[in-house]
Amino acid sequence: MRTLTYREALREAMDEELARDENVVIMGEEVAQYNGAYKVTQGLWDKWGDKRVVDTPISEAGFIGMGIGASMLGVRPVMELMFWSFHSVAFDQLVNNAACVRYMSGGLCHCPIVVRGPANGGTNVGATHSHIPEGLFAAFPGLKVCSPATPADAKGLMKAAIRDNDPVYVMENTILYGNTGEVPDPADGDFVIPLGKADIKREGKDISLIAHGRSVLHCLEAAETLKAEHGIDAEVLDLRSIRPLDVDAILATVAKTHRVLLVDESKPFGGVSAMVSHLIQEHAFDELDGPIKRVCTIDAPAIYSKYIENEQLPNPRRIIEKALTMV
Amino acid sequence: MRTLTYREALREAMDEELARDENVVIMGEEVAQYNGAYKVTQGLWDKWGDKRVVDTPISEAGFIGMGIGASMLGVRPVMELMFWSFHSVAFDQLVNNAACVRYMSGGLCHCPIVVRGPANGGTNVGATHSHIPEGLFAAFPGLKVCSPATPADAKGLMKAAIRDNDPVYVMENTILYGNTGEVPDPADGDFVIPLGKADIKREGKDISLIAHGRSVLHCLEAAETLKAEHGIDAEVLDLRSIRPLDVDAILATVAKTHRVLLVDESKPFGGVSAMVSHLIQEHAFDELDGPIKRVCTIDAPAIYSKYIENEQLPNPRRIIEKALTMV
Amino acid sequence: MSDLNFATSPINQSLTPERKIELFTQMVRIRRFEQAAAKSYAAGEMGGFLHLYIGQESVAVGTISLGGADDHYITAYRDHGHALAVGMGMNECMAEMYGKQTGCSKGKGGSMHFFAPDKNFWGGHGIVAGQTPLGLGLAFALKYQGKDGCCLCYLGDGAVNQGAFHESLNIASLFGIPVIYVIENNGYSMGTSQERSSAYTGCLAQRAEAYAIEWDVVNGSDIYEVRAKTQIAMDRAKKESKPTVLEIDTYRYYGHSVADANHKKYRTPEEIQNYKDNYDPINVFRRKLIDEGVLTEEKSDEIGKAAQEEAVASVKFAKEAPAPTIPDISTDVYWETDNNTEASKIGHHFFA
Amino acid sequence: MSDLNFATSPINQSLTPERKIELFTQMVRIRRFEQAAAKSYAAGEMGGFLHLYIGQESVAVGTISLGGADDHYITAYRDHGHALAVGMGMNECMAEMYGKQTGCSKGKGGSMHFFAPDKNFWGGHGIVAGQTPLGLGLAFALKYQGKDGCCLCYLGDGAVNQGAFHESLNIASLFGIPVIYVIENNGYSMGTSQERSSAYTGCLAQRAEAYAIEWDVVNGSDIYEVRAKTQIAMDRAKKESKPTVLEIDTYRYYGHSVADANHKKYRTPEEIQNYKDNYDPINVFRRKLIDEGVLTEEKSDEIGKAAQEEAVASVKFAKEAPAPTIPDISTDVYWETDNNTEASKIGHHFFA
Ligand SMILES: Cc1ncc(C[n+]2csc(CCOP(=O)(O)OP(=O)(O)O)c2C)c(N)n1
Ligand SMILES: Cc1ncc(C[n+]2csc(CCOP(=O)(O)OP(=O)(O)O)c2C)c(N)n1
Ligand SMILES: [Mg+2]
Ligand SMILES: [Mg+2]
Repeated sequence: MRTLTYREALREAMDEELARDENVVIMGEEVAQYNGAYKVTQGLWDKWGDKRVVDTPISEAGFIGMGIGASMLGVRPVMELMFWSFHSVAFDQLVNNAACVRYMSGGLCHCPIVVRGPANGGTNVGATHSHIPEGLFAAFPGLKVCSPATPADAKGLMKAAIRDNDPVYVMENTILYGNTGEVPDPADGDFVIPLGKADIKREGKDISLIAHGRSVLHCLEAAETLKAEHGIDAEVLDLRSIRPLDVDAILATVAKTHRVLLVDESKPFGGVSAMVSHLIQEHAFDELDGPIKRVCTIDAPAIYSKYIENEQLPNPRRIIEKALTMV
Repeated sequence: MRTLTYREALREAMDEELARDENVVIMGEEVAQYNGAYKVTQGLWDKWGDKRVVDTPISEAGFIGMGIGASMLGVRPVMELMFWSFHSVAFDQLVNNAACVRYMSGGLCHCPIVVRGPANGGTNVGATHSHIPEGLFAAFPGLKVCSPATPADAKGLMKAAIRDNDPVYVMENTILYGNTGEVPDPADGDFVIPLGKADIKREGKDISLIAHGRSVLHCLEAAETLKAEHGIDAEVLDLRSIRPLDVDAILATVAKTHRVLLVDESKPFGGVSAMVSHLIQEHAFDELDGPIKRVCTIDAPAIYSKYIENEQLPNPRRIIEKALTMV
Repeated sequence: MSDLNFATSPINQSLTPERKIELFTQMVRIRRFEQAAAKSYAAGEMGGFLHLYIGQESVAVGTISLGGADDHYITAYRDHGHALAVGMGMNECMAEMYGKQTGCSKGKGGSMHFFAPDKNFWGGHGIVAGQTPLGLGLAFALKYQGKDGCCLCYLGDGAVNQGAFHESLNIASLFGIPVIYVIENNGYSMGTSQERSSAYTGCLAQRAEAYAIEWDVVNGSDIYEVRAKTQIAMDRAKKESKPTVLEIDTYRYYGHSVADANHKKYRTPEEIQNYKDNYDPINVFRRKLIDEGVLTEEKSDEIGKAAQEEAVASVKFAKEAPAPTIPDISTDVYWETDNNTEASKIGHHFFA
Repeated sequence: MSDLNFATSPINQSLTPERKIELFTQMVRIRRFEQAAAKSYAAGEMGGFLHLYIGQESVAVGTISLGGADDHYITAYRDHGHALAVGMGMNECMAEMYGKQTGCSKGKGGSMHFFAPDKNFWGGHGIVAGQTPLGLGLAFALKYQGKDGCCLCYLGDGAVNQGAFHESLNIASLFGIPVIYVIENNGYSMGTSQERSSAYTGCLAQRAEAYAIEWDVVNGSDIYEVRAKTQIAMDRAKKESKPTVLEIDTYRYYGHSVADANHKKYRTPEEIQNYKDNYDPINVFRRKLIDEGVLTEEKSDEIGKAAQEEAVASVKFAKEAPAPTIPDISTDVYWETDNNTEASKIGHHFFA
């Protein structure tokens, strides 16, 4: 199969959906003429022109709200936040207008909007630029959230997100943009990965490592070491989609391994992992051989120093150390 | 002991701190001349004047940010959000500037600011005005969050919050403002309740009901019925402070009753309760006789209809029903 | 206030007597509807807030009277006037305030959240100025889809101090978006007068100037003026694809919401009385129509009576309507689950 | 650009030759410091972003040169110039970019987050315009505490389109806050020219007008003009407790950040060269000082060489400095826990 980078996979998804539906419009800061701060939208403005690929001023509340308003009339905006961290200046639009307008209207409106961009630490850009808001937004009923870890998932989930008739927030990762992976050829048919379906990225029987986004890759790396050096056979479940959430897949892996380590780039108070932990103990209490553990980002604002930021984040070493305390 | 309303208790706390420290300044929409949308600041402008009690325009990002900036120079703003729900338009200031500026400066700054206001459902004001953001803000290291349930706690925690040298977000409740309770007389000494100390509001041995804010009162009411009608002796632990969190008190009640029902006005994905659930199963796994359960707000934006909103929220009936499935 | 006679401007001269009566009737209906709602609210029959539009009727009726098939509307929480002006029925509106299943938003939105997308009305929004980027987006969509329409986006005098409004102005001008921001300046944001909430030189609309946006100030007590000046803005939106900011001076007789008992403290009873006596948009229009020979005192009374009866009937309708049930809490969250699509069957959308 | 000779304005005439040399030296030091940083960055020795101030040195140096004991400063992420201008040392700044313990923010903030409260410098802020309400607050505090000072709050030309800035303008005017917003207009926000990001008539500072705030446009290539016009604003702040918006026209030679490889696509090389040749603030000032007989070519070269050596030494200092350790991650989160107070011992402040 052909390989693409994660970045190219996202771009291909947008390009295909631009072709498929004339209501799809790409918007955001520097997405058009500059080709995107991280080059995800490279070439799309050249190909699709001013109408379909639109540069916006630095006014996230204004332009995200504009996208939400346009979506109520059937436009399907795919909006880039240069960093998902900039949600902080558009929060009202993101959690009130997008999430609640359908409900408050008794179902008379809906908002087929996608908001996308990178949401990760690890690039030494400091506390305000390194928020990990998957859990934050998944907490709002009315919103959907996904977080792909591989190029194929990036393409498939992005296409599902654009076609979805509810607001979907796609959390990408600057560190993954350059990663390569196999992605089905468009010639072989439309490639869409539905929201709400987790994916076992590695089979195992001794312990379940449950994660999403870049943490999945850390889990896979840790699993190799656990196997090679400790004979521990870890299963790695990639949630992919946070809301809807594949609770069945979570419970299935727990029933298989009886030990759970959640890996979550979020800060420890809350995050996706606190919710998954609660769900597991509630619905699979008797399946657990011991407490559910987590590896999260160390509980402080994101540190800048490149010498230490990777230690603040989940990483294979921290995952292995924690796993070894459990089996 | 004398009794005060929750509203009066908050006001007395602010009044005493205005007297104690000339850097304390009350700010917010309608807090001065109008005496506060919910009359919490009634009379303070008359008594303290324009300098100490300041009306602001409807510009939450602007005035909250202004308060944070002023706090870096030693002013101690106590800022009202007319509803905590309006955090959405000031989110950047609340989670980046207040929470991170100390860290990003390597400890050179700090922000002794209090942001306060009601954070609750139950008053038929619809989805955008009924957010319950305790868990949301507690997720940000650098912030502190508390949520008093009684007049005495309201006064004591507010005074602690104002004296604290870190940003403290006090989550009040419009429905509690009129409740009365005993509050120590100022003549008997300075009454401060430290952040980070939970309070057993009712002793029991069969099940622990853990809650904060108005849910504590629902738990107490449910506990009476559980006792009277079912002979179940429920302990009610009021967290009071969400961050810092009294983990020891939580683990102690679990060790006593071995059964835990968390009651949280938050939406079910996340919230304070998901975190408390994770902490309990992690640190008291062997103490649990069964899964930790929760009663949260039913998972949808807040409904307006007064016929049904109380059913969406935690209430004594829902608590009792859930508790009965557990013992 | 201006001395020009806007009755003679073409857009008003083109009004038939029947249409004039219709506009008058709409204003009267809004007032009677809200008076009935205020009574129900006082009787404890409604929850939440009740923000009355009484005194401002000419703004919604005058502006919306100009709208065509592709013109759209969005406003803040003080939304009853706009709702009736776009053609929503009293029954569904009253039932909404009563929190009933047959309310326009099924009892989920309440007084602040009336919606009728089929009538191009997109709410009813509770966060001050939160609707201003949405209005921009509605107009963006019209332009994107090549429709010959514009969006009228209403906001209050206090709302101009929210950042989202300014971000919207810049984008509207930069992108050439056919949106008209209508500042309904009733002089107060809750208990705060314009002087205490806003820094300005001449007026609030002037903030548009530095964004290269045209603006105007309108005497809201004269529906003819409202129509004449709004028409200019709508022409600009449709023919030039350019935004406008209109500041329409108006007044609310009641408190910020019905719960606002302070409202005679932050303004004098004389001020209120003066407006009622001299600038009430319904009275002003009635007098004009009588002078024009279009309306008689008797006809006016009849209209008032009919509106009153319609309002009373809507209260009855609302009272008798069924309340939502617990399962209703969980619908209208996601389009996909409501429509039972394939996508809705994958994964858990809801949690407990 | 203006023809007036600002060298003769009183605030500049009062400058001693030594002080003039000092200002010149500061500008040169900023440039050399950043050139050294750019080299280290290119060598992969730093993480994150690096936003160079080169081309804009007159703004920070000129404005801050006017500051007294109670004047305070806050800016965005392009903060190296302001940091050195307030008197921070190259070592602590370079070490910060290297992510070292001896950095001004202990390696926790990086290039975007230099702080020196002891020198009245409050950062270094990464969220576009997020610092504008903070600057308002600093100035609020000065007024509240009766200090004879003001706050200079810097922002970019792209930042004027963030709502928080407009909210700040309104409050500043309404409350009479001694804040001066300095728009450092370098013509671009990342790859977007002023024309593509902002709607305006004459200039960006004009947005102040509708808030009844005084404003002015300043030729940033002339440090005398920067000082003369900023002094007027500072006098207004201190004597009248009124805000000002100054738009200082300037230019950045490098890309938005060093990682911005596109920067010759969104503007022509000729445009960059023209600025360097004709408007470079260091060259312009050097020529003036030479004409004035205050500076010689040799002295100028000496200053450049000394600055260069200082910068090189700071790189050495930074490289040799210790990196933070894992326990360092958990300090500087809460004042109370850092100071081991009673309050810090109650409850869990941190989670795992
Ligand atoms: C962001 C936000 N802040 C505060 C409020 C509370 N609030 C609701 S209406 C209002 C006053 C608004 O005044 P104005 O814009 O003049 O509109 P009017 O009520 O006069 O129609 C306030 C402060 C809110 N709903 N949203
Ligand atoms: C809220 C927010 N949106 C976007 C960004 C990304 N960003 C950083 S700087 C910048 C351009 C700012 O341009 P300008 O204000 O002109 O300042 P300059 O870089 O020219 O100094 C952008 C888009 C950000 N940091 N914060
Ligand atoms: Mg008003
Ligand atoms: Mg710029």
